Amino acid sequence: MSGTTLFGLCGAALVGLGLYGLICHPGVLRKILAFNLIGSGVFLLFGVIAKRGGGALAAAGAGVDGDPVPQALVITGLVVAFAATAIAVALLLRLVELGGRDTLEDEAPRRAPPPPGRRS
Amino acid sequence: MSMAPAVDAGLALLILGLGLWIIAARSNFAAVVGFMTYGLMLALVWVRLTAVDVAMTEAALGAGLTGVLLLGAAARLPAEAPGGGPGAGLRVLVAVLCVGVAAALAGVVLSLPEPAPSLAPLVAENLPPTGVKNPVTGVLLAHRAIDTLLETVVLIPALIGVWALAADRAWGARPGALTPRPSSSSLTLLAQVLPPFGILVGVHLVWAGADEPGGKFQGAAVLAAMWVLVVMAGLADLPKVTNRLMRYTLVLGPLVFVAIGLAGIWTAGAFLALPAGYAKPLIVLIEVVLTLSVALMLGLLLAGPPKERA
Amino acid sequence: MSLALDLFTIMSVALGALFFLAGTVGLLRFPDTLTRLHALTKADNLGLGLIVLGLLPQVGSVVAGLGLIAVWLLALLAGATVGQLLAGAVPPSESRQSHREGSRP
Amino acid sequence: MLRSALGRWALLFGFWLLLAGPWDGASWREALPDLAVGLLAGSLATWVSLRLLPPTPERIRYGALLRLASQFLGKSIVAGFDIARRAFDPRLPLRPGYLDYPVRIPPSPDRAAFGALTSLTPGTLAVGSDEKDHLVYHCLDLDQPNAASLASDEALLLRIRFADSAQ
Repeated sequence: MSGTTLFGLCGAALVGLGLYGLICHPGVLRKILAFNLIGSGVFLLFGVIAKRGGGALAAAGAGVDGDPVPQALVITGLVVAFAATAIAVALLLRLVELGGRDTLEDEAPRRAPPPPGRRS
Repeated sequence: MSMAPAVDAGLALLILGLGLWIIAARSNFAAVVGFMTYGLMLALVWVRLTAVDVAMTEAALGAGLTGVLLLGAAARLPAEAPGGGPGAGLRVLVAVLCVGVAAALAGVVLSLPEPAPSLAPLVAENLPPTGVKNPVTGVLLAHRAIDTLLETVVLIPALIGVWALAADRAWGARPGALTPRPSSSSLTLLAQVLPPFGILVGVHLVWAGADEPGGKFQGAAVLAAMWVLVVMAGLADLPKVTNRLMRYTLVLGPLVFVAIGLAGIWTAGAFLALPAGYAKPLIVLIEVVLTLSVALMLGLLLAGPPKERA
Repeated sequence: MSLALDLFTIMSVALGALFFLAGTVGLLRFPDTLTRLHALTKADNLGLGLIVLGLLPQVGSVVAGLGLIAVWLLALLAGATVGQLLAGAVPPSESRQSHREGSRP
Repeated sequence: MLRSALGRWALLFGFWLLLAGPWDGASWREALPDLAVGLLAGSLATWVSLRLLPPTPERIRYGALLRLASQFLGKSIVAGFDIARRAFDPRLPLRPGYLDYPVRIPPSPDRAAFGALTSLTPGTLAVGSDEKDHLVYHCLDLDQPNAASLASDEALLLRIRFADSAQ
């Protein structure tokens, strides 16, 4: 198996892993992290497609490393992912500031007032 | 090159291990540190996929700035991840679902068409008229300019969204998430010595980005990082969110981009088209003003909503 | 001549890698955060220096060589300052307590 | 002031040349835009550098600077070997502990540089400063002459700057 395919499978696994974390983790910060994991898995799939496109060309002697269109899309995606993460973090910190909670569980305010370190 | 498959396999294992760590780690802090390491390793994967532009963006934005953002958040939250969440049965169900999604994607990866479809020959054919030698920059600014315009514009609503979360009485104050650390001489030294070199690296990334790997996003991320370093060392203050000069700089890049794009309707026959012969200088102009605006936006996104200082 | 230079490169890079290994072994074996920071800052600094030294004869131009040295100097600056920052972030009460016991003969 | 501004500008422009060059086979006409951008970026970086780290009126003894650099190079090599010896030794010979060092350099970038340099010399790592304005060091082995080593580095660093009597 070529390294490119390997990284493609890796990206697929990361999407699954991130999806699990996004659904199962009660903590919002961890959900944000898991969401970023899904994003990077998808970007990796784009990267694999870009590399394959370049490989076919290199065989034809075009002298291009990779397909620049998916690569440019990934750069765009990374910037947007950063912006989305910044908003999510700001929302989370505001949520904690107002309610003392850092989960999206039911309304029952389990952690307010938050006894530090104790888990419910 | 006989080492390459082993390196690839090692990298893939490392990435998956770190991904597991990010999901499974007990404390928020450990998960965030894992995420930063993961970003750096991912940058190496991008190098292996011959996408050096993406590798730089991943290292600077994905690992660096996102890491700082999340570390700051982790420091303001309780150390332990909160308990709760779905019960064991539901977790198994979710796990099965996620394995299914991953397996479907893996199936797609394994059954990608041969030979691979590619837009690269089209780009290579149409690159010379732009005068740019880096195909990724060419795509970003000439062929898919509308994407690039929208993505720089999308940073502005993101910033407005972050600012909108300020408490009412804090409006008009300075952003509050990057509180200067209690004076530490080593941080001060780093913030005094490093930024001049960082500025040169950032300018070089933007300038060389037309012909070599690099570009405005990578350069802007480096410049933003230097700014954040200086602010965290307490050597400079962030501008108030009502500062006019800062606001003009924020919109300068997108405005110039739109203006040149509109001018393209008359000079080149289409919105965002660049007139023949002037493509390269116009691309450089757009890159320079966008770098300024994007660096400012990235830094302000890190700095968070305005907050009253005690 | 070129054989001697190649040998020098191999020796120097291998030695540098050995120091990275030493730093990693120290990271794993040393008892607490502060001693581990010692291992990382000092061993990695020398390891990177040796690798740069070994690569110098292999680069074609003076500019590229100076570039390698600049990389080493920047890594040195980062290592020295970030090491101190991390050390300063270790809660003093906790670490000092454990050390006061350890430091008595 | 002008002297250090020019010196820094030369250093930063040199760094730009490292980043942008070498222009193998390119005519000077092709390299010219690169150089022009470099001049501008170098000036901007110099301005930032002067803002962040204002130059001091003292002059510099280059001999002392060179001696400090060579001593530091030697010591950092010893530091690496020292770590390797301790890490690979099965008995793990460590005797860690804290050391309060009554530093003579006043709080300044020089003192920060002293902290950074001594963090790379064998067995010492600057941790912070205490109430009495002593530097607190963490030492890997309290049996080593840590304080003496610090004092010798400090003496060399203090010799580098001297007030210019002509001014």
